[in-house]
Amino acid sequence: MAYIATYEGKDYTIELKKLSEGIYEVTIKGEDMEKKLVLDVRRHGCCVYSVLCDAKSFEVDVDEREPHLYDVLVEGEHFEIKVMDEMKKKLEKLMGAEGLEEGEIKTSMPGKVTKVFVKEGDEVKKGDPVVVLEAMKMENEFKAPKDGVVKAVKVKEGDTVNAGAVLAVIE
Amino acid sequence: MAYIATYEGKDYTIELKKLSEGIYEVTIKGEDMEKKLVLDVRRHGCCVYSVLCDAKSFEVDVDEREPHLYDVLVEGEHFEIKVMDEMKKKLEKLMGAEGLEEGEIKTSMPGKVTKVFVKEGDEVKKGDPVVVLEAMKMENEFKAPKDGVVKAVKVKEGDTVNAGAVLAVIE
Amino acid sequence: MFKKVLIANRSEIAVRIIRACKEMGISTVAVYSDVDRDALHVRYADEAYHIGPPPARESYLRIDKIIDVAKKAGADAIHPGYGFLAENAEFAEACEKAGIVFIGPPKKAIVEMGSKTVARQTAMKAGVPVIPGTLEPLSDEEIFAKAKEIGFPIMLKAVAGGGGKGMRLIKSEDELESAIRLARSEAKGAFGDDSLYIEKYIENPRHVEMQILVDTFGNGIWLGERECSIQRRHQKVIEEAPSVILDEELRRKMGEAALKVAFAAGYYSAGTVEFLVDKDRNFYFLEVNTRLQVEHPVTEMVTGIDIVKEMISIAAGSKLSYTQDDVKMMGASIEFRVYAEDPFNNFVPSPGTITGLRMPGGPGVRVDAGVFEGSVVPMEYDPIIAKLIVWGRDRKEAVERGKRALKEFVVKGIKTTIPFHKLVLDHPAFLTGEFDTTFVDSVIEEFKKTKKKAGFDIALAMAAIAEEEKTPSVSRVCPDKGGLNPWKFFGRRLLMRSCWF
Amino acid sequence: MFKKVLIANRSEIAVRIIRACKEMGISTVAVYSDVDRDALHVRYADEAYHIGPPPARESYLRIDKIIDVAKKAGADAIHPGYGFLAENAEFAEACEKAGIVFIGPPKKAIVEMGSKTVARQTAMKAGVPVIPGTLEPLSDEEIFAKAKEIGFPIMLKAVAGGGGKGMRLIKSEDELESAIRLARSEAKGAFGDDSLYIEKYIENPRHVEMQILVDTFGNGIWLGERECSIQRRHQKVIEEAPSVILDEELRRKMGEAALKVAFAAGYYSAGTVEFLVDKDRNFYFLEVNTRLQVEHPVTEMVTGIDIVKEMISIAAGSKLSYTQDDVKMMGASIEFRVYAEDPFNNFVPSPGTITGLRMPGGPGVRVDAGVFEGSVVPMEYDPIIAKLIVWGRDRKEAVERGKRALKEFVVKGIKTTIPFHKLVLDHPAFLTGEFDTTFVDSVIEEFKKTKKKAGFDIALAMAAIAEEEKTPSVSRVCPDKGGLNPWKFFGRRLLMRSCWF
Repeated sequence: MAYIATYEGKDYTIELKKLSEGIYEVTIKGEDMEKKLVLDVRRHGCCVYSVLCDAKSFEVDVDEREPHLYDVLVEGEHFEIKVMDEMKKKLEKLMGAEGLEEGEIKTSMPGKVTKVFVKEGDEVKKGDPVVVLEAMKMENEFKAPKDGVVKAVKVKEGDTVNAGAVLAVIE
Repeated sequence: MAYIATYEGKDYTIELKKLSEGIYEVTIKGEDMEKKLVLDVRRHGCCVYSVLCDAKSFEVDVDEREPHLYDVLVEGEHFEIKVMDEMKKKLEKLMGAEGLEEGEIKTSMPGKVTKVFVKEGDEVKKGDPVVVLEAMKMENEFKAPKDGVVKAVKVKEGDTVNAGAVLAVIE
Repeated sequence: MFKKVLIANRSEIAVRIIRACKEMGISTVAVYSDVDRDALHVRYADEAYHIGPPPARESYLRIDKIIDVAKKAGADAIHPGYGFLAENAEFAEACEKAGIVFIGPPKKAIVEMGSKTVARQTAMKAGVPVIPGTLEPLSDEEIFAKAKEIGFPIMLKAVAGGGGKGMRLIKSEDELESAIRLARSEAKGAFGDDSLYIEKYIENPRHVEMQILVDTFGNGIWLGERECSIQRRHQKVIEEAPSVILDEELRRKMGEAALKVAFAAGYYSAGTVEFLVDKDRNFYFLEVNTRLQVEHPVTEMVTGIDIVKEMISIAAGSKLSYTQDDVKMMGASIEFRVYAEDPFNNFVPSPGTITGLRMPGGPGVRVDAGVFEGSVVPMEYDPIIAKLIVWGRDRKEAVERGKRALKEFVVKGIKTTIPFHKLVLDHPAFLTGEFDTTFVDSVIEEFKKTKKKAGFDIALAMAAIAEEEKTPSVSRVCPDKGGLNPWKFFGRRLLMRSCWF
Repeated sequence: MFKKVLIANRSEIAVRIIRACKEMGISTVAVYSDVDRDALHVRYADEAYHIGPPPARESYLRIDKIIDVAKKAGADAIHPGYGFLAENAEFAEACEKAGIVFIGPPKKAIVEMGSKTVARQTAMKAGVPVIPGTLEPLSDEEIFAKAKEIGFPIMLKAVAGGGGKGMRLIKSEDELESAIRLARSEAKGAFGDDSLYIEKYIENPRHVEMQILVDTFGNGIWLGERECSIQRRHQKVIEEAPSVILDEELRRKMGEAALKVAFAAGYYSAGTVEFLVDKDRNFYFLEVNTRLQVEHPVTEMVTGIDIVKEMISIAAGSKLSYTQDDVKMMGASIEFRVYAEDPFNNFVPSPGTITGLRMPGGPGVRVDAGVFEGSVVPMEYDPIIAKLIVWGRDRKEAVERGKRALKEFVVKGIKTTIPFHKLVLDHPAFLTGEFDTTFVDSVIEEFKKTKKKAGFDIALAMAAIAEEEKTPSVSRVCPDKGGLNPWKFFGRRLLMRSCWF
């Protein structure tokens, strides 16, 4: 089957042909690369693979963090790769991918909300403090990304939030 | 629920009462013991448990080797325990447990059959060599457990057998 | 010797102390907060008691609760580890009142060494060099007089200061007058207090710390130095022993100076005396850390002395089991702190579940871990989850071994500093030992510039293969769900991702 | 130095050698048989090549195939590990012919030291004591003469003998005549050959081996001794350094004797010289093992010298990087071999799948493993799956650390010798060092008598709880099977055993 893999904004077309159990012929095509590999792939426990490619041996961890989004660790080098089969990818494009809403303040770390500086309707200037999050004894201050009005505050003091959560929206 | 646990031929009646998530009241009754314990049980990954009992902390591995047969490792001490609920146990008793057929020659190790000394119908004396099994560079000779006639030879040279396999039957 | 020791801590250091106790035949008592019921230290200890909700001030910092547990469990001593209550004199006192031995220095030494001023005075009285200058507020006239006395360059500092505010480097006398005026005004504005003091300016200083062990009979030994030059957010990430800038002679002098301070302070237990060393290899006393340090293992690796065990023995009233002559430093050791942090995103915390964990092994490798596969790293505490310590015959071998071991070390599900450490070891400046406080940033910057990573083609291919393996088109391979053997079933699941959907 | 080394071995020793190469910046090539495609050494190496079916004679012993792979991969050297081709002179020769360096001693030394007779003669020529006696067949008259020469007690042995047959202890001359008659007749019956020879009888002998390193420039060092007194089926299970019966003086004498033999044999590389030591601490040369030994790590732990790296350097034509003065023995080390065997069932092999694996960590602990969780231990090869090596400041600390580490070491799915090692360490005879060859059996016997094991009540309770957790009555807890995150799903499965049915 053919897949589209996306790494750091670039797309690569990957065709897989299963030659026998665990043996794949892989064709990779992208703007900056064109390659054909034959891989001998063995899975060891959860999500560690022993991969032989032209007798080179690789220890590869492949973990699906979210649907279609993979954390791949090859001999200690980390790659974050999104993979979809061609059909799904086309469909997704047609439907328009869900992007970061402009003005959203998102956290990349989980934590506890220790301070909220604004309420809905407040006017803020770019750089004004909006929310302070604490995790592992470290405080992180989130600032307004632009001048505007606070459209929504999604957290209150004492809340615990996950990584990726939207804290507030500035319009 | 009540269970019958068997360890080295002795039966123990074990009653479990779940007080809350992960907290069990356990009553054990047997010929040589009578005990009531309250356990705080947490499972960590596959089959390792952190158990607190009256503030004592135990690292316990519980692995089901065969249905109802558990390998239990408590702080490095190994126990092989068979557990069934009372009903099943009674049923099993009624039906008669499947035992070792007299005259069966069984192997407790897996291995490769390197020699078979007998064929069906042969007369053998107690102690006569019957089969040689090899594993990990070690040869094990299996002998006739009694005088008799070879009723069946279940393996041939070159066969690979699992632990527990019957090699031959002497009658 | 003690029969039972309570460890008033968590994570790797609690596990470390439990291991020492086990090897000494001492029973161990763990304490845990709500989020730590599943922590490794609870599993490893002989007993474990719940002490409260996740926030440290409601659990690991609750002196009353911890003393209660110790009494209930019949512990005859408490080891505080590092952090939390380790340098809390009130806690040491509470232990004493409860008739429980505090495994650490005497209360008086904690208090006195906890005060910068008293520690400095103690060192001076003991004849140990301190950075020339004052700690007390000075008038303008006094500043002029003192500056001439200690010689330029000097640093002008705000008494109430911190974070560099109100701090000024003065190279000659003619700069002094206006600098004083500006610094006072800045300090006033920032802290509401315009008091200033001065200190000799040390050019290109290196922080070097000396490990000591002192018993209650007046015997003391020094165990050599550690250097901890790589920090992020003023917290250490890599430490090593020995320091590249010390030789036998200077090491002995600093070791003896460290002991002088300790004896003058009435100190016993394990302790660390921090020094600044200038470019001419003059050393100046800075402060005493009255606790077991995170980085104690590098000293253990080069001396073979188990610092935790000695600390426990000293508290139990035993004499030191080594003399200074027994202490031989051999080879080199480096410690890498594995933090639950994202090194490529400003080291922001990365708590969460460890979904995969493979630890390195083989020669010269030690791992002090506080987690296991499946562990949840809570957001409430310090981000340290493990320490990798390597030993080599010399620094070069330790570095090569570190690279090898870091490659074997895999933590999945959360971000860690492991990839950062690899970059550091590959950096030429680390190998020569010539790095400064901007090093961490420059390593990360350089990495971000060099995009090309090895194994990219394999990564792309494997992501696609993983995606293919889970597609329902091959789900026919898992008809047998009736098996009873959990492992078999488990194994099958793992091997047939296709069944996950 | 070499650019690429092929490791003609498997399991833990292949992993050990790969680690050494990685730390030296050398690329590694693994070879594997059908059943070893999933082995750890394949994953760790930079390259891996298939060399045949499971039986060793069709894969790991195939000189032609291994040389072919080395050529194809462009390896400039081959490390044979131990076992397999390690002491095969033909293999050393094949390497030479192919222009590939054999990482080991010269072919001539392998051949000569492989012969008991030549080795003995070499030692005698070098002035190193051997057990007085002969190896050649003697006439009755010669036996009488020789016996008087070396003095009673003597051992009368069959030249064709083995397994104790035809062997007789003679305490005085008057027993000799009838003993010769009986021994000849027994030997004739057993082996069809009545040739006899005699040897001095050594009372309560101890086997002690000396590690040496010799380079191609004529430099040699000894690295101290190892003792391997605990064996099952004449194979070592526990080894330690130093030996309790040696002192500095005897160690130096034996070390120098070992080097004399090596120089006389034109030996270079790492090697081990075996001695018998009698109760009066006289030592006698026995033989030379011309390879890296399984138990080399205990010497590495007490000296800090990486024997594998030195061995590689010597083969690459480098000079030894240590002199005898650099060699300092510090503390004590014990190695525990983890075999896939059932110690409570006559040590029968226990190949199979490792369903669970937790390895020990912390101070003074080294694990050299050849397996991972999920590994299949094949039935075709040696049962060694890992080695646990501990270090302590003295034997007592090493023993206590060993107990602690063995408790942390969990291998599930197959039987291992781990519980056996624990019994040994708890046995008073091991602690005093006074044990003989019957020790293993007596440890197991004693264990079988003392039925009462701690934690039995917990074990019963947990077995019942596990049984309850899997019963369908609680299966309502797993409605959510639609999740996409494999880990989450995986975690949920693990936590809710009830869903397994």
